[in-house]
Amino acid sequence: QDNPKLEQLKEQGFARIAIANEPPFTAVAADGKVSGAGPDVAKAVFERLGVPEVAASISEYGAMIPGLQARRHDVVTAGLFMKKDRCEAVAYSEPILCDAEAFLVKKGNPKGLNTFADIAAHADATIGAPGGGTEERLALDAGVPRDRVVVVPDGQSGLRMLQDGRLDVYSLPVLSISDLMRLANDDSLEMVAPVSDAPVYCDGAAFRKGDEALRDAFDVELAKLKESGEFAEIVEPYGFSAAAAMSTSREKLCAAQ
Amino acid sequence: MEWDWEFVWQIMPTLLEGFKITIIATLLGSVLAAIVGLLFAVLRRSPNPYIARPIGFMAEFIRGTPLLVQLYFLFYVLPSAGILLSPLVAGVIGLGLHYGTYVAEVYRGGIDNVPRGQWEAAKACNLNPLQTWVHVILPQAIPPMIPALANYFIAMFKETPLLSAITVLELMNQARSIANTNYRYIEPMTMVGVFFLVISIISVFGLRWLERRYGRVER
Amino acid sequence: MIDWSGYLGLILQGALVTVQLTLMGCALALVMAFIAGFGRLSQIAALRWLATVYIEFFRGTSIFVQLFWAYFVLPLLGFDLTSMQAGVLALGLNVGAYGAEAVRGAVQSIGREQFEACVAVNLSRYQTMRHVILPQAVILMLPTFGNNAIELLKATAIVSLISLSDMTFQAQVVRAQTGSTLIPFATILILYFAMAMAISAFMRWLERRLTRGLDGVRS
Amino acid sequence: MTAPIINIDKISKSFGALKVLDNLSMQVMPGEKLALIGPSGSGKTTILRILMTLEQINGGHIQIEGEQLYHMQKNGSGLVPANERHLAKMRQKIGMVFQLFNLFPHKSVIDNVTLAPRLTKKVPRIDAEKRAMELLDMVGMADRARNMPAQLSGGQKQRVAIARALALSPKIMLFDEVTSALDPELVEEVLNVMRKLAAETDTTMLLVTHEMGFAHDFADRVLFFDKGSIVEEGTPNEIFSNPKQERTQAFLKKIIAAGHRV
Amino acid sequence: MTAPIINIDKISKSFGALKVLDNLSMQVMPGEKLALIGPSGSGKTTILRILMTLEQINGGHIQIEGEQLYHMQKNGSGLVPANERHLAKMRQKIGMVFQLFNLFPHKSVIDNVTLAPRLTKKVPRIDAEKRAMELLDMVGMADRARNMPAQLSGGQKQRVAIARALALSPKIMLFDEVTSALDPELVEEVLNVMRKLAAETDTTMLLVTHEMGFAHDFADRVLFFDKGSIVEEGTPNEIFSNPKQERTQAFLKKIIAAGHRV
Ligand SMILES: Nc1ncnc2c1ncn2[C@@H]1O[C@H](COP(=O)(O)OP(=O)(O)OP(=O)(O)O)[C@@H](O)[C@H]1O
Ligand SMILES: Nc1ncnc2c1ncn2[C@@H]1O[C@H](COP(=O)(O)OP(=O)(O)OP(=O)(O)O)[C@@H](O)[C@H]1O
Ligand SMILES: [Mg+2]
Ligand SMILES: [Mg+2]
Repeated sequence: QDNPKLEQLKEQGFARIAIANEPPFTAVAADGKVSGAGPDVAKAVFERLGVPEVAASISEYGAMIPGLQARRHDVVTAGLFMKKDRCEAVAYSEPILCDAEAFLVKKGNPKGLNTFADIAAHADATIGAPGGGTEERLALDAGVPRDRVVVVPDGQSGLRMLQDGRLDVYSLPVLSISDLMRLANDDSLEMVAPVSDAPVYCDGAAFRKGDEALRDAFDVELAKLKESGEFAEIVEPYGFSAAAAMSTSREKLCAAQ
Repeated sequence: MEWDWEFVWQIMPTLLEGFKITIIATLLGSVLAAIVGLLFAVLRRSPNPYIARPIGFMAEFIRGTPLLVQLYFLFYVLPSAGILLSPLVAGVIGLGLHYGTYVAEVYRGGIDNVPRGQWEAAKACNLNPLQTWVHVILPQAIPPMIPALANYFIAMFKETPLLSAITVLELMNQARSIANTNYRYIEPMTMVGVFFLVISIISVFGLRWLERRYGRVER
Repeated sequence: MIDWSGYLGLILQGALVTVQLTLMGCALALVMAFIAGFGRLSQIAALRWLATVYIEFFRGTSIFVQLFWAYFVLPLLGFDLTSMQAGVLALGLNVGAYGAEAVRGAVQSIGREQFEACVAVNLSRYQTMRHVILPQAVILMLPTFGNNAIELLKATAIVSLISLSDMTFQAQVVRAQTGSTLIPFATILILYFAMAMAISAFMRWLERRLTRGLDGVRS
Repeated sequence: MTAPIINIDKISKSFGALKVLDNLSMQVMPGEKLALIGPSGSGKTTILRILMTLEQINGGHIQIEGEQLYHMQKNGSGLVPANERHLAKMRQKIGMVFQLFNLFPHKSVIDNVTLAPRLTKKVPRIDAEKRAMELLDMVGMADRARNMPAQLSGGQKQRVAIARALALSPKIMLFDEVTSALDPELVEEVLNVMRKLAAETDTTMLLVTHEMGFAHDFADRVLFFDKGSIVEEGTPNEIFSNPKQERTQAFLKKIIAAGHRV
Repeated sequence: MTAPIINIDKISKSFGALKVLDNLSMQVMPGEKLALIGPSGSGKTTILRILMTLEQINGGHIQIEGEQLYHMQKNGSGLVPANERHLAKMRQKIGMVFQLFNLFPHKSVIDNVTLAPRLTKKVPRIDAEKRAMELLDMVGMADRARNMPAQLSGGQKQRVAIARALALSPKIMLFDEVTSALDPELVEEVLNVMRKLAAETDTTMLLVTHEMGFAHDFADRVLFFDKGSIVEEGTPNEIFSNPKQERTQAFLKKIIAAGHRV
């Protein structure tokens, strides 16, 4: 068939995927093995496409799309949520992992911050979010000034900064926040979830514009995976809802602002 | 991907905003390094080995390990010891400590270059140690060190992008943030390079002037 | 229960990458240092100019910016580099520019009389360099090269920011997976320091070897 | 009979394994002008440096005006090594002029002279400068008071150095080969200053020199050193015209052969 | 009559605004031993350095064995400045010994001597070393062949430097004050080597020296320089015993007053 990119991946025997350093979307075991919901799904689909291996490299959120454009990865499976402008920058597959947004705050939410709008309205509340991530955009769009949106490199840093009082809110998807709280085991923290002025987002595997043929082939196998129930077996142990991903579509998600 | 001048102009104010922080961090870092360096230099000369040795080891250790990791340490580990630093303060301390160890070497060289006869003349004039340092040794030792010191401060300026790793919104971090939101790396990254190059070229001339002005001592 | 020994293994894997980067970066830096250093000493104006541009450019723009440029911008211009290649390229070219000045300085500090003695025994320019000037100049370069190598080692930490899984990067991964900050960062600080010590020990050994039998020649 | 102003009592001094002074004793009377001569390496400089507390001694005692220099009384129970404070007090009595001048290059001539009085004795600037101008006038350098040392010739530098040492009005002045770093034509101007000084003040002076003629005119008493001990001493006439010891004779013969005037 | 081996034809040389040689001409015959004397700064060193191609000339011509030194024929159409290749060829005829020896400090004595023959003439190491040992033997340094220069005294270094210059068998040897950096007691050993050299070989030699006595014994002809031109020339007897020019007389008088033997 007419899919040179896929042929090339088959030839070399592996696909290069970009992942984030953020459980449970991705996880790195002590032996260095990469797992997590995103990579596991990608692995299953690529196997079905005849590409036996994936080579994962961890990347910052901000660096993923430029990295894709710079041909550093073949696909991003990192919880990079679909949004209109992202859909213009990359070619998404059908939805894979869905999650609502959450806030990590100090116990009792002392500043009463439950939405992005609350933060914008508050005089000096600071929010931490991954650089180039969805939450940074949401905060800026809600009108939080740049100097109160702190770009935090990774989850542990965000957690730390919140514990140390450098941040009032640390925002990530619900499952990521839960995982952070599990690791931290710190009862001076609590989670606000879901954040009401943020939609439920879903990510998809993000391909380079121009690799649509590969994306389409990926979609076909992904659909089969969802059909067979294997998909749910992969994502649900990590806490994700398979039903959420199956009840929506790329078309819908990309249309939303 | 094509170079887009319009985009460059659009991001310029943001970059300048970051540049301001870069300059502030460099200036504060330089002042701190100058002070820390003096402490290191003087303490390393201490006749008491229980002071000189650990200080010496500490300076070696700081000089032998990456500034980036030291910044992580200052920013993420110290709070568990109850020391909470704002990003900029942590960054300035990191720069100051790291470069202080280099600056200490410059001081040491400068001090060693003051002839022994000056120490002896000070003693023959019955000056006490503090007077000797303040009125005789340092005024002679410092001017020849100025070019070397300036050199390290310029080097420090070029390492300020590391502060972006601890969330300081300096030039590099602003550029990355622009790149992240616009999915364009070429213009912000190149412009950051241009900023650094321009300052560096200016500072090369500044250094030449300093060398002419202070490099030589007449005895 | 956290599998610390496993995560330590992860950090050691990163240490291997750091060592690789350092070795390859040093190799490239050494080559560039000699090319550019001799370029600046060349009688051909164009070569001198080219070498000066290279040196001032790479010393003038931050290593950090160069790395991001090599990683994100070069591919857009059609150069496909792995992150390892981008890292080695940026580190090697940057440190090479500093090394070039050491090469030039060392050659120039060999007295004019050595060049004249070579003319008097009718050696060609190449023979003069190869047999008389370089053997003496290399010894003078070694201390600076040692410092440059340590600077390069420290700069490798920056590659963690372009997702190359070096030691610092692995420490970040371990931190994210285990929630502990102190242990991974303290571990890598010690490892970096050990590597820096190894470099200076090696350079001292090399210097002793090369100066053997040359006692009292130059100080 | 008056008491000696300097009493050196069986001191010894080694650098590492090298014994430079061995059980040396000597006395100097107030106002006496003493010349120390002898071959190179015989320990002349070392004695001056010890008196100026620039070197430590390894054994023995030194008294200046009856007071211990390197030791001090500890509440009646005995002598202990002097602390810095005691040394600073004792140093007030002593000034020194060095072979290489050791002027402070970053200070003008007058500031070189006024620095020590102003800092150590808290003399107001105006008084210190008045006194400095008198001293500079005496050494013939008053018109150069605002110059920097780098603008002076060696002889001029040395004259300023003499004025600087005098500014603290020490009771004892030490001169270590103050002309041997000078070009021959500049030597005389410094020696003239010192002749004047010797004639006009009753400061005790110890002079190390290789200028035998000058030592002859200047000194009340000459000590001949060799290998860290005093081989012979006497008036200039005794030592230069009629040396008793063989080593003194040999030394003077060599000096004369080298063309120096005695 | 044979042709001169060196023909210097109206050369001039300036350093910036300073004219050091002015329209100077001179000839040297094969095998001649020439001494160049004259006050400091008169341009003696400059002439030797020009012959060794260490300085450029600003005008005039030089021929060595009838061949242009700084110029070369360009396909019949005239003279053009020489390129490096031509210079290298001409340099084969000339060797030079420097005031400060300029030995290669990182090479042993024998390697200093063999380096040039091995590199420039591709002499096999074994032959080069054999010849080097003969030369070192001649200068009395054979037993130090394996030493490094740092282990030698100044006189020994200079003798090695002479052997090094001889190793290329030049037709012309240039000596620039080869003893003036040596301690007095080491001068004679170097002069002895040069006397032997002068007697045993028919190499043309140009010697710049302030040792008038040696110049007298060594030279066939003496040139007296002042301010960049030749003021007087003649046999050693003519110049030293009976100088005609006032400037020569004044110079020799001053030298004698300074205690040098003529
Ligand atoms: N700081 C030092 N360390 C080691 N040895 C020293 C030191 N200062 C002096 N000496 C040695 O002590 C000996 C006496 O030195 P001193 O300078 O007193 O001699 P001197 O009589 O002044 O000689 P000169 O006429 O050459 O000045 C010499 O052998 C000298 O080498
Ligand atoms: N490289 C140079 N640049 C500028 N001036 C120079 C240079 N070399 C020599 N001169 C000047 O040229 C003049 C002649 O110098 P030269 O060395 O030939 O004199 P000389 O006769 O060898 O004197 P001396 O007996 O002191 O060695 C001097 O005035 C000297 O200062
Ligand atoms: Mg002495
Ligand atoms: Mg000369």
